[in-house]
Amino acid sequence: MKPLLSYETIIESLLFVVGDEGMEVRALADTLDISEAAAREQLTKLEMSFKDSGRPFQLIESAGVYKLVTIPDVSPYIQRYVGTMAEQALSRAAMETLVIIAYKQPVTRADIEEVRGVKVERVIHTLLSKGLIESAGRTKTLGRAKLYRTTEHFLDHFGFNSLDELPPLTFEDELSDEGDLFFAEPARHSQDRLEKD
Amino acid sequence: MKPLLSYETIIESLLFVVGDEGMEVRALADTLDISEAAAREQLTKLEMSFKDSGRPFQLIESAGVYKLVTIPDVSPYIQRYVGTMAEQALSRAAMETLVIIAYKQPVTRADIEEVRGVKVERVIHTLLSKGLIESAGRTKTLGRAKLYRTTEHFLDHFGFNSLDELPPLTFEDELSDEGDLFFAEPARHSQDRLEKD
Amino acid sequence: MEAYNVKIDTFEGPLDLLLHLIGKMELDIVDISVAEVTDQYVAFIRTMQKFELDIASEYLVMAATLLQLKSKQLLPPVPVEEDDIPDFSDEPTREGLIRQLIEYKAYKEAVVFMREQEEQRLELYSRPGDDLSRYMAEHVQPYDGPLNFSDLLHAYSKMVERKRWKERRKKTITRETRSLEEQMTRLHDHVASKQKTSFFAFFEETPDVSDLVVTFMALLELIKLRVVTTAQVERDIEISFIETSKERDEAVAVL
Repeated sequence: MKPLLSYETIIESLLFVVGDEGMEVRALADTLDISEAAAREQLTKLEMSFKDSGRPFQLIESAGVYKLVTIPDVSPYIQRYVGTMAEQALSRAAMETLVIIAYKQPVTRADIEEVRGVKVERVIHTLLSKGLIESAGRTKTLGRAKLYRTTEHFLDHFGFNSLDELPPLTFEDELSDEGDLFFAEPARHSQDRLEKD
Repeated sequence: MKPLLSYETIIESLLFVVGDEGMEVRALADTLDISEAAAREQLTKLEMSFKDSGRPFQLIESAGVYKLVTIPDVSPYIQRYVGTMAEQALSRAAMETLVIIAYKQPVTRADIEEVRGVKVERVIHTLLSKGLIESAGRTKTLGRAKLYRTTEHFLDHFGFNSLDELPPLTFEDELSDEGDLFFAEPARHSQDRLEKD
Repeated sequence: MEAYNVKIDTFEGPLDLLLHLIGKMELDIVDISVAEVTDQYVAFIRTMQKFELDIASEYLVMAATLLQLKSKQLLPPVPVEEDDIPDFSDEPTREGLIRQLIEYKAYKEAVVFMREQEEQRLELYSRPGDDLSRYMAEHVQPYDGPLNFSDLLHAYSKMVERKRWKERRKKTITRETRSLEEQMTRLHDHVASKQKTSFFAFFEETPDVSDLVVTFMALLELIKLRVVTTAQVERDIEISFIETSKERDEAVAVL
């Protein structure tokens, strides 16, 4: 006869097989035929038992999806085994662009370019390819520019549970909006003169 | 590195991370800086401790490669879990395969296997049965391999009007890498041609 | 002019460069002198050009904008009739530039925070999920699940990452052939514990060529140091430990 398996054991094995795809509480509850609240409770119990028994795992939650991951203590060994992991980190350009999208979403390419002062077409493709952003329709205004927003993978990449966890932006001394007191008109021609100097 | 972690703990986390690919004893020995004999001994110890503590895992070895897998007792639960998910999610394998077909179509099974590095017969069957791909004749070359392409239903489901709307796939370091990224540009010319015909 | 040893690709665009220059001048963004900032910026760009570095057009556009702002500041306003004033809302202004810098700086600070978050998250490893299709029942019905296309792309990008891991790991492993010193230590300990053994018995698995070479060299060193003696036995070498031999550390230290 088969030995009885505890919820904890079953949950651990399920989290193991789904790996980085993670598991929704709802699906877990359905599988075990218990309520979502009870499923959450079991997840907490499992997490505690990892801690108590000194096992190298922990649970993380992102956008309602639970994943089993290793604890930071073992990461030096994992890195040693697989080689450097630097490649997984986003490039500076990708990071800047992604952060702007995260805060301003939904946002057009032109909006991002205005903030960064550089073209971002290629970076946007990279972020789309990595599933970190997705398109979110088009603006209603003339031109009907494409809009972008972040995805759930964005949350997971940074270990957030929801967008609410982004800290507010801090702006250095807000400018008074009195407009431009200095110049009635820009002197276009002077630029040519300077360049001849 | 923290010396407080036991070999067992480290090995368990490494076996977890490598997943289906498994781990060679030699690589493990190198990572832990112990002899291969000692590494084997630790693996045996780990296996014993799974049994003793009633945890749902076991080690399997094949040609010097060790893999961590779930014990048969939990498979009814995995089956049940997959059952609750069947309507909703595609497996990771199915998703990867679908992306490859979407961008490389029409494509043979061998082409896909080359990119993914594993057999895809089963996954193709799943995608066919879900109406996401369909067969697209056979290659003209020797062997006359079956070709696959995505369906109208695929476009509908993901909200595209045509294949031209798929975002271009780019990865930042594609140039420096081996040629696994065949698609800086999606190969949709054949499709265009078909549509004009 | 100051010698710049920062390359232009250190910066994520003209605003980043401007912030850097303003920081170096120890100015508050809101108090910047357009003339001074412009001089610094233009000087930087010229230096980069002297080094024959490719400068992205965005940097040059910013230079032109700054020069325009500076010249506006130097020239008295030209009196014009109301009706002649075209719409200058797109023209650069000092305030506009400052506002842009303030906004950009706020995002740059957010990037620092996000980078920390990313680093912490990257320390936590998951595993690729198992292929669960063998558990699936046969369905023949159109797929109607909740997946987005971004989910597919994400899965694919994970696969690319995994392949790169694998490649890298292969390279790392082959590169890490043991050093002569390490192998001397291992061989010393091995023979010392067995007293008598053979060359091929030392290997637990079939050695590759570089393993063989390094181990053989280690053996020669140990013979030279009178730690071991050897004798040819058919196609193997018998190795015997010499009781009065040097300690391990001493032996290796001669290298």
